[in-house]
Amino acid sequence: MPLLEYLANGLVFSSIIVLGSIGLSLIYSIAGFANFAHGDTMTVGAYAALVTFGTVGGLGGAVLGLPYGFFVALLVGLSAAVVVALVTERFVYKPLDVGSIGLLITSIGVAFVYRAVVQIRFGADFTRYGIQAVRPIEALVPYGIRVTVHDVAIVISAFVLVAGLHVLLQHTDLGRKMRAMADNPDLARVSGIRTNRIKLLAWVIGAGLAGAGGVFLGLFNQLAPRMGFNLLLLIFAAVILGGIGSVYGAMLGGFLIGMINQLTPILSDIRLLTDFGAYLPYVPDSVGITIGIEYANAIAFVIMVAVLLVRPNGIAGEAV
Amino acid sequence: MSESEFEFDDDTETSADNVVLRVDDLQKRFGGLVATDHATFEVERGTITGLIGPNGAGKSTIFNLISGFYDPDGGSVEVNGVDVTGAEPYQVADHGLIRTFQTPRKLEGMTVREAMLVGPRNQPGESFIKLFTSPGEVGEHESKSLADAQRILEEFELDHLATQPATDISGGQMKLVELARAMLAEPEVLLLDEPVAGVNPTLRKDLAEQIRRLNEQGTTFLLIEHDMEFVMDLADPVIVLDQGSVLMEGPPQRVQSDPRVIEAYLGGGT
Amino acid sequence: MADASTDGDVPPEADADAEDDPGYWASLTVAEKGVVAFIGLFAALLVALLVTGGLGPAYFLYIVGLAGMYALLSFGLNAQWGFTGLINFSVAAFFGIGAYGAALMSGSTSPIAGGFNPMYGLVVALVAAAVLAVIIGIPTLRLRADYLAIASLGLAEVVRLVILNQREWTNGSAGVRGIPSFFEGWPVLSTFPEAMPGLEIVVIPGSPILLETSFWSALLNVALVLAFVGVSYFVLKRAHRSPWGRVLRTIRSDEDLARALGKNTYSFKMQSFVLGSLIMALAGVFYAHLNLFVSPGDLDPITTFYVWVAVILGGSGSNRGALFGGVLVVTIREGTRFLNELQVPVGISPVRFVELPIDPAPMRLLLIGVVIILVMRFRPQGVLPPQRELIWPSSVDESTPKTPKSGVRESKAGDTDE
Amino acid sequence: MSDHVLSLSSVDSGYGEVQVLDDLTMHLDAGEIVCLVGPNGAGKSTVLKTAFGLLTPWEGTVDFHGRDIGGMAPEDIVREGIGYVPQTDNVFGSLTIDENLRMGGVARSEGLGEVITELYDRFPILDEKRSAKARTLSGGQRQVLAFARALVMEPDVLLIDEPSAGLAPNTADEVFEDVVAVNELDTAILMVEQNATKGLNISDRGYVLDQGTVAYEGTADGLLDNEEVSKLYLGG
Repeated sequence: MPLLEYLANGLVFSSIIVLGSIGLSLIYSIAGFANFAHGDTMTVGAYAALVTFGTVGGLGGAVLGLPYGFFVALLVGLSAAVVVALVTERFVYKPLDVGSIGLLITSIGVAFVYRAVVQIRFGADFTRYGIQAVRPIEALVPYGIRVTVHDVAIVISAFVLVAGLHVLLQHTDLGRKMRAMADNPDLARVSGIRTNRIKLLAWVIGAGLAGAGGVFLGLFNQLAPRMGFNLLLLIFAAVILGGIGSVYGAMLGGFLIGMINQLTPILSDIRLLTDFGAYLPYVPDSVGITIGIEYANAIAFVIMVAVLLVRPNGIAGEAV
Repeated sequence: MSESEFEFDDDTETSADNVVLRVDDLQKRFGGLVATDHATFEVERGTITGLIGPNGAGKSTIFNLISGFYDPDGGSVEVNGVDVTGAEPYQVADHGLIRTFQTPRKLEGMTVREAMLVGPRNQPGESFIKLFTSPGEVGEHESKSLADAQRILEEFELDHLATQPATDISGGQMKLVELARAMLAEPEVLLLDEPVAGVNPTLRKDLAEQIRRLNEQGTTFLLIEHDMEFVMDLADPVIVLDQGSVLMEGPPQRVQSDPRVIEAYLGGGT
Repeated sequence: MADASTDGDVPPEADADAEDDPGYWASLTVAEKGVVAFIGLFAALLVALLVTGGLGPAYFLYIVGLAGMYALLSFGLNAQWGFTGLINFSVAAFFGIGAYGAALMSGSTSPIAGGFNPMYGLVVALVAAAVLAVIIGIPTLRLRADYLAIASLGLAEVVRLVILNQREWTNGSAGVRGIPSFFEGWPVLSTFPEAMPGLEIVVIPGSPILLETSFWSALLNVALVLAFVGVSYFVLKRAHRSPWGRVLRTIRSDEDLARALGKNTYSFKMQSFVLGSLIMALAGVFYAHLNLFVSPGDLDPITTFYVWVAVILGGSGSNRGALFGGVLVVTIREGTRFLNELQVPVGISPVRFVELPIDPAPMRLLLIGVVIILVMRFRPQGVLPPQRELIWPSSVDESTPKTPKSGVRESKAGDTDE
Repeated sequence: MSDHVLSLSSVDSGYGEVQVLDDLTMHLDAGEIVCLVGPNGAGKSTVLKTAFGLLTPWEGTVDFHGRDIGGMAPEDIVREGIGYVPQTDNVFGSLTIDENLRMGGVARSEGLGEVITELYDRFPILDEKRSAKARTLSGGQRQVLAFARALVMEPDVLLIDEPSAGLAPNTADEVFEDVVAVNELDTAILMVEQNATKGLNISDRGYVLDQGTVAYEGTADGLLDNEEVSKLYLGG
């Protein structure tokens, strides 16, 4: 029964999606638009880590099968994503005089620029960090769970980052200011909150989490210029599922979408539209859709749309 | 209005003849908040009925429920004797009920005249097919609409604004344009949501006169208004809403002197 | 149509202007002048390239065909986003459905049908696109604008995945080959390219321009796309300035207002969505018969964003803007190919290209990205935004007794009818 | 130069390209309540927005305690000692009452707890609902919270935009009483009010604005008694 393994993989993949979706949701509620460059911000983080790891390499000992150098690379990847996002905010979004839809469209242009630059520098092919692959954790194999210590590291890191954000939002003045600004930016300004700083902070946190998510995505799968863009739709699905603009909804949505995505193999025995060819001329009788893993993303989108039909504001559906 | 639009069952219910809008036991909840709590009232044909009540009494919610913008949790709405509970706004409009909004809605990139032309209902030119199968009919109707729009703008003394961009006129003028446009839809009953909120005293008088004039020509009005002077002067009867249900209704003098109303709403100052 | 001169109370300067009859050029806005100048220069450049042999005539016509295709896609998106404000990020899906509908009906390697007259392919493609539009529209058209963007992008991805993975329907990544020309089976036209003699035109001695069979078949393609573009432009122009179009513009500005005035906005949005999707599918049908090969790569989301660039560049809500934007995007797309390539690509369509020293894909991506950012920064309303009062043409003159004292911003006197 | 707390001199201002204020001059003295009345579109709210840095004056000066604050950002003007209560959306609906008040004091370096405690004493209705989300408050209670939020900074001047907008008449009366109570804390108040008569009734002085400039000025009673003003602007 591979179910446990799927669940374990789901947990790992969810961690990455959650890192992406929190940032997307935060930027939506504070900067006020759906940022289509968010996926490519993850790519930037991953490639920055690739370059760093190539330079610092093994660097001393290792934690959870990951050399210290990897954590240096993680920090650099995270920081690179933050820097790139801040530069973009300053020179692209800030001078714009358009509404939220205009910003959305602009962010697509930004996404293309990020991706094009990565592709021009690194080529379109897949690549990996030079980290030795590790064997699944022995103790869990008897239960049918094949996860590596790297996977565990991803989950733990994501958990630490998310818990940190929760403490920040709920128990610090900075977090309250962020919530105030998400609630009513004009009033926040009138109350004396330096809203430009809060907006920058949202970009820092959002892009930082995305950068970290990108680094982990590279570790979980591999790196490619399209990696972030390909994940973007899943992240959007997660954010919408949780209720766009709600950070806690994004966590829940990210968890669900990650799980659903990795649990798709369970569905592979199901055939849709089986034999429907028998009712149509010229169509072979055997035609039908088998839900294979190639439809993992498609299922997430279909679920997203189905949720929107029933609950237009998502599952959580409340601001921050 | 074309006769065919109203061949429903207004013959079967003779008592409905005089009642153009009937709200029966209407309920609406938002989460834990009860916005409309078993509200029941009727609007008689030919009246200007005022709907007043403290802030949060659920006046706008009732408008949204009647006009089809919200679905009620219980109760029913009848327009012209036809049950329109849970119907879409355009279906409610089909039975002769049109509404306006509290904040004037401006149409980007349109002139006032174009914005007016959205008003007439069932224009043949609104059918994509007819644009190609019977362009003559479309053109004829469009000419008629244009002439009607021009006439109504003149009646409202707004014709000098006809070719101004709709985004360039003042909020008060927009309120008048909205009323004028709603008239192009030839409503039997018109719901006005705070028609004079944010309108200066001079335009306020214009609006009152226009409403009275249109009422004399046969349009029934239901209006929400906070300006007591305006509503008490214009409306009869007045319905008082409190906490989502009808506190009382009656002629303005009786409402103004009712102790319950003073307690809940008017206070000592007025 | 300077009816300003018929009006007595215009200020003297305006009268003088009207009497001078400034002519077409002076009546244009700055942006319009720029566009006309650009088109003139561009045409001159193309002619120069053609004459000097820098551009093969068949390839030139292929580019014209592509430009027509992008113009169609831009029209389709303009009918959705420009008219109604629907953010459709599934342009590539409708384009793909059109292309696959045509290919699967007429292509010789089609796993389903194949070998039918392309006219059947056209009909099937349009029906399939309409059905898909309704299926995508039902859940998404009730949503907020940015939700529609995300949902439509997701659903487009579902369509792409199905076409990529359902090999027994679509051949999967192998694509469909052996698609005939659109006029296959038609009298006269089907044999027209072969029947035409090869011509050799010498403008500059030593570099003759050869007009061969490939040229004549490309010419037919251009005629086909011009017909598609012409019909679409006519339909959209009429629709845009009709009461129907007015309701769409009201929805774009304020949907609740349209609802309150008794318009069935969901139905109008659906009509606009289906109409746009049909035009996009038409572009796909044309593409299948231009390229004679379709593959899942044609459904890449990048196509969607090319078209978005065309529409926002041209000016949302403006048909001539969409036309201009479509042409410009092909220039960018093919220009990046062209810049990296010194040899002229030759061959019967599909035109094949030599392997390039630099991958043009990321360059193109970069360029498109930069163009989007620059347009939103410096001219968010696009180059040719709609600017005239849109009222059914025949009604304006007879029903308006007075000449506008001041028209819509940027509009010109007497320009309510072009 | 003068003992005006706040003064606007020959100010032109507006939105984008549209000019609203035209050579407007007015002032506010310590401890006063001054009411701005006039027809819609006369520029009443624009005066407050220009004084508070939400709009930058095109011409002229905005003087606070002898210092030109024209064009300073609102978040800095708050720190100078001016508070602003917008007409609508003037509370953070998804934050608790307590959090709303804390947001009012983000610019305070010390004494936040004490000020908030004082405000709770003064407005018991807020005390009762400390940890309730602000969106659960009624219209009148919201207005009180909005005042209290602005008072956390203990401003010398409070700018209030249409305190009675959208309120039932008796609630509006209560809110006007609160305005007077706030004024008694030594806070000068510049208020815009659509209901001119009620607004002037609680004010010391008033300005009648028309087309972006001052048409009449005087004591509140004087304006109320002025027949011309009453006929043209007060709807009497």
